[in-house]
Amino acid sequence: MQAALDLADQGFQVALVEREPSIGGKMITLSKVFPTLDCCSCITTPKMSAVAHHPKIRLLTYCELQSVADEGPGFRATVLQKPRYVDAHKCTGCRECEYACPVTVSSPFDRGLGAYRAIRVPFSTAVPQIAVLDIDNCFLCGKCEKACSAGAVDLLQQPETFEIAAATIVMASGFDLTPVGAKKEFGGGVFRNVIDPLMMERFLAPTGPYGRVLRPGDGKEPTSIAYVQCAGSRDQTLGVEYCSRVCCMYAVKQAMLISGALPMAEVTIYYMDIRTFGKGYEQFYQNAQAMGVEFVRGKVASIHEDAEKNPIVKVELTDDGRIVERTHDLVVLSLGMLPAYQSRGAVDLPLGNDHFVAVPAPNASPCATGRSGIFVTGTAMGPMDIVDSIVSAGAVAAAVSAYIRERQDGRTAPHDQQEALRA
Amino acid sequence: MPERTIAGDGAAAPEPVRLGVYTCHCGGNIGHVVQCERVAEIIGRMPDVVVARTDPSFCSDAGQAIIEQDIKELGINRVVIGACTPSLHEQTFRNAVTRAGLNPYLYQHVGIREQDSWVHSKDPEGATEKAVHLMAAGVAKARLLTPLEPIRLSAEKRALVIGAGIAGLRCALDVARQGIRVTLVEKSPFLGGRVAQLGSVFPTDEDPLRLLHELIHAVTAHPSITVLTQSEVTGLSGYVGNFNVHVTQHSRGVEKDTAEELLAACTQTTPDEFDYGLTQRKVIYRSYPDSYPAIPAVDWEHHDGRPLQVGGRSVELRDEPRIYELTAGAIALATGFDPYEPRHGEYGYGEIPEVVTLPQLIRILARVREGEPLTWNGHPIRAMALIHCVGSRELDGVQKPHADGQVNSYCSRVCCTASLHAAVTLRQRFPDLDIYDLYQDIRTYGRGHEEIYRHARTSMVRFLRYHGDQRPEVVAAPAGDLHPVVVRVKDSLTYGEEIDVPVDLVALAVGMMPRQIDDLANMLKVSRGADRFLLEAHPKLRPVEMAVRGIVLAGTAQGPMNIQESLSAASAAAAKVAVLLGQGQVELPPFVACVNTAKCDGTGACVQACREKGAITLQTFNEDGGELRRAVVTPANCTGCGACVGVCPNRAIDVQAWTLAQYEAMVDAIGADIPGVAGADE
Amino acid sequence: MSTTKREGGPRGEALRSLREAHGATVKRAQALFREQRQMQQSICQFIRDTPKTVPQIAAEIGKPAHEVLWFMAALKKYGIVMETGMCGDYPLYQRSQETRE
Amino acid sequence: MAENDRTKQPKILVLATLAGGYAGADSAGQAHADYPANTYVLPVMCPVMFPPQFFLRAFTRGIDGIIVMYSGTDSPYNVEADGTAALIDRTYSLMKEHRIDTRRLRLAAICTVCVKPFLKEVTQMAELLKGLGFVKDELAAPA
Repeated sequence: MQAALDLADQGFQVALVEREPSIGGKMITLSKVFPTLDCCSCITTPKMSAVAHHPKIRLLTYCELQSVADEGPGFRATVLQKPRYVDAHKCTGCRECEYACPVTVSSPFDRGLGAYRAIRVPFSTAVPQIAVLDIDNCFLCGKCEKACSAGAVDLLQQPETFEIAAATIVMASGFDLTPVGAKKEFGGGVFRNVIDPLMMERFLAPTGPYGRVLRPGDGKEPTSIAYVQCAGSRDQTLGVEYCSRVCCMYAVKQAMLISGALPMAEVTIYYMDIRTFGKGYEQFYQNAQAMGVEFVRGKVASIHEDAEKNPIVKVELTDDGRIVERTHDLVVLSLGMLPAYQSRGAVDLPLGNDHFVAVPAPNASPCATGRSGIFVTGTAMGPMDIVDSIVSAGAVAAAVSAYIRERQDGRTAPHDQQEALRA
Repeated sequence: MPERTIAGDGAAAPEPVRLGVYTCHCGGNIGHVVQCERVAEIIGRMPDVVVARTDPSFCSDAGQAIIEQDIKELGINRVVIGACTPSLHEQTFRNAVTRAGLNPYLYQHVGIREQDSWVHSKDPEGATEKAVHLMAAGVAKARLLTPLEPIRLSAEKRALVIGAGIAGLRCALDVARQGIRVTLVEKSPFLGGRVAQLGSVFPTDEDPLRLLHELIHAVTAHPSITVLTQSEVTGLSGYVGNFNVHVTQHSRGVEKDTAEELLAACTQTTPDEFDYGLTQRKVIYRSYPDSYPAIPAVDWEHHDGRPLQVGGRSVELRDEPRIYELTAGAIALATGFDPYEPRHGEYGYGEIPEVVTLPQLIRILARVREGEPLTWNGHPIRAMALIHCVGSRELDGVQKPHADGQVNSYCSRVCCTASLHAAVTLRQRFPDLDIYDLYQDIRTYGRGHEEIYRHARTSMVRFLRYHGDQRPEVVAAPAGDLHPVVVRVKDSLTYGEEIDVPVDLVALAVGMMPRQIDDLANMLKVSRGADRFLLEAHPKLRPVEMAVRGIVLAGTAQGPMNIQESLSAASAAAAKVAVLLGQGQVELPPFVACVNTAKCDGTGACVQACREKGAITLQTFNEDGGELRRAVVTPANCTGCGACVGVCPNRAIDVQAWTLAQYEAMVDAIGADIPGVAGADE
Repeated sequence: MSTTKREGGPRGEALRSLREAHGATVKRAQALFREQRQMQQSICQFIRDTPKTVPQIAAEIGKPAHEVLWFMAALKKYGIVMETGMCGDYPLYQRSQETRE
Repeated sequence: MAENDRTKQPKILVLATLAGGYAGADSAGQAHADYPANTYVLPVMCPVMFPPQFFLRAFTRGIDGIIVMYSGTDSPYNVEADGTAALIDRTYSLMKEHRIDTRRLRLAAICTVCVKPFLKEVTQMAELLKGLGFVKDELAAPA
């Protein structure tokens, strides 16, 4: 979004292609953000609104990039508009259809721990505020159609493909979390009370599924919570050698927020190295220590469950070599970042050993990919936090606009549609 | 009792107010709860209201067309719309009234969906009553609206970039590539900054000089960039779009054709900062053999002023500073960092000659030729230790505070990878060298950095781990020992064993410190954080901008960063400059303070209340032979917070479009009993 | 209110073919709906008058606690149940008095 | 509060920062939450702009309770958090002088997604006003 804004503010036409029905990415699901502990929504929603209202930005939500072909000096992108089964022009976002819909389904916005209806506005601050029908969980009862006073529900909508001529393409395809079950010995995905960090974000967010911190196994308010660091990074058995950069900080941040939400709860962080390297981060870590968050240097070998479904962490304490077992109410696996961008199909781009988009000359052109005219920003090129992603977005905007201008000045007829396409 | 409670001191409109009031059903979202027709009927009876309508959806094209038609045909000159929240459609309707020829700020949006029908569905009567009052408040405010224009400041399409290290160079180039002229000011006589002092660059193992020279070439070849070396900003005034800058440039001191001759003749030397004081250089010098510009320069700070003896004649070197005056629309600060200088005695630094800093070690390595053994202080280096976090991650109460009373509690981010990269390089070049690495946490966070850590482990770098409150000690070995230095550490990797490591050299991985730029910072009125680095306006919303409009941050002036991160920050800063100056003018929303000079008597209360630097000043005017002091707002510096409004004893200052009188009128409308509404005293 | 005609004509035809095309998912969604309706009814029945915790509800209706909790999140979101306090470490839930249809 | 006999209710005025409390009220709307209808939210850039007399004036013009919702100190848009707090303090003194119950004015930090705190503030004030009644009665009461 930031790259799109920076480019559009310079007068370029930008087409913003988003796979999900709303923009906002992972950030909008977060609670508060480090190191300032700003409310995340307060930072993201104005950006989302700015994108939606920008006269130079064409917002294409619920769209899948199909293919990208070289054309003339630029590219021709084929984009699939997935059917919302709701007329985007008529829908007012009133959610009457959602209240009328009889089918409840798990909401990925709440990491499956909360629910919404088969037809819904994806979340309260979604942009655009337009309903979308999940046809796979719909039995076509027609209640939504009746409830909609705008006549916006359109069950006959079909997928449509269209093309965009673009001078350059910016990949801002983001990251996925390591699957919670990646390390069998930790029991993620099997034990209900071993969760991923984005779930904890949702518990801590005021808009979260329970409106408070409860463990998902049985709704108990946890009094002892543990974090297992590097549960998806720096681990060659997972093929993820790299450090995911953000896990130390989010664990420290969540620990602090938990201390605020549940003053009686004890929080333990099992770690190998604490990597609070960013501006203001080390002080943040020191504050957490002062608040009583327990930092334990140790290697977690495995997690199992007792009869009450309490997770038990088996850990080797590196400070004295002992192997101990400690029982907690809830364990958060500090999972890492995997590239969300799928190399199959859409954009043919060289990838690095870590499977993120390759950047051949990081110390000269930090945003240029191995394919001329295609740029990359944010977590599409490797793990990074929000601050670094936003700086990276600014950098890609500079690289893209210089690229377009210089090619125009250079020679050839100016391209009639200078669209920077973000996938 | 009819509505007649308008505050008398609102700005009078030049033409009679003709209001059009529109209550939207929002396809039933509002209409199913609020009786919109009744709202329209009641509001329609109010003075100045020419037309009051309802529609299923005013935001639709058809709905907007109705409003546009009313403006054109009924001469409506103030529009009030009650609909969804302003964040959704305020802009939509502003655009609609603009299309019909009305000033967009003569439009008032009233939220009666999110803040009425959706929250009072169980109380439709109350919701209707509330809608009437909210709409009446909208009408009351609309009467007092005045046409406004965005504040347009002409902006000089030139940027000033301060500092020509890698970030400044990158930023200058990226700004110039957007068609904006750049003046790049560098304090030293040569370009390139700290990167030139490195040995090789991780994670690509590149030659830093090659990287630098490519960039310097692009910068110096660019027609829109003017480079001023040996220059400093010595004066500054103005604001975004129009900063007036004085740059003082010192003479180079030598001419191209006589430079070599003079260089050869120069005998006075001074410690070479390029080698971090390990060596001496002449006071006429090049920072390094391929430095740019290639012409040597005189180090005026250290030159003793004595004439040089060249071929029997005496040549006097003279600094004749020149002052340039220029106007810049924006300023990028790329003033960089200094490596932390350990205190005398800290880990033996300054006392034991075998204790050096990591940057010094890199310079030592740069001077060891291929195939030669590594020696220092006259003896061969067979074992050495690297100590992390020197001058970083310091703890209050554990480490001694620095001269300013602070400890460096921050992490310097680059030293872990830099140390391990140095260790790996050393093991490759000197396979028999034993390396001990003493750390508290290894922070190889970046892309390709963890591989360097793995490489260090597999190439037998030996790791020892200390706790932050139990840092290692460095002491001189007893005379006669094989190695001159002993590093003593309580190692948690061996469960807290006290270990003495005898070594020939200790390298301290020193952190980054902000450059001393007090004069500049004061001139620019920019803020610094607790870590003394320059402070961004907001780490996420505006990470490369400073709170002062038009000043951006590039690279390590803001905090520790590696090369790649500095480049990204520099480019991002360039993008901000391009957005700001690309159009040749800066457009700001009109919601800024405005002084009614007829009422102002120059008390200055507003100036004291104002938190923005330079937003309000008291200026003296000559009128009718007497001198008058009046508050003057510089719109470019005003954020429209209104802190000045409440303190003015004469109500002479207001934020445009959010005036105190407007609020009073709205409050009166809300507090009033309105005829026709249930519960009103009839 | 929707003003479109629901049956007959090309639209009816198209809806029929939509139903056919999504036969399997329609059937599955229908089964899901029935199951959910049943679960919702038994939960709401149980907590109509006295508030209960998730483990109590789970034991009563014979479903796993995590499923019950998920349902609670959904029912709470749409205003069908509400939180009324704590019982030890567990929040109590009760059927809302006024419920949106 | 769906009583059929609609008697006149005390009025609550909420002065909410556009970036904070006003957005929070919008969020409450998006959640279809429910709160008393005698609550009127006006957006402000920053409440620091109001002189204490403004509040006093509002109390004499039919407003019975005022909640100032600013963005607090942890908001990125924190313009004048300290100034606002000081202003409220000054206003309290003025209210005391005019013998207006100071509980009628409250300062709260509300951000964009603070639905619950928003509702809590509004409901508490509504409850309080049920007990306190109208300002005009308080002003008319003998000393």
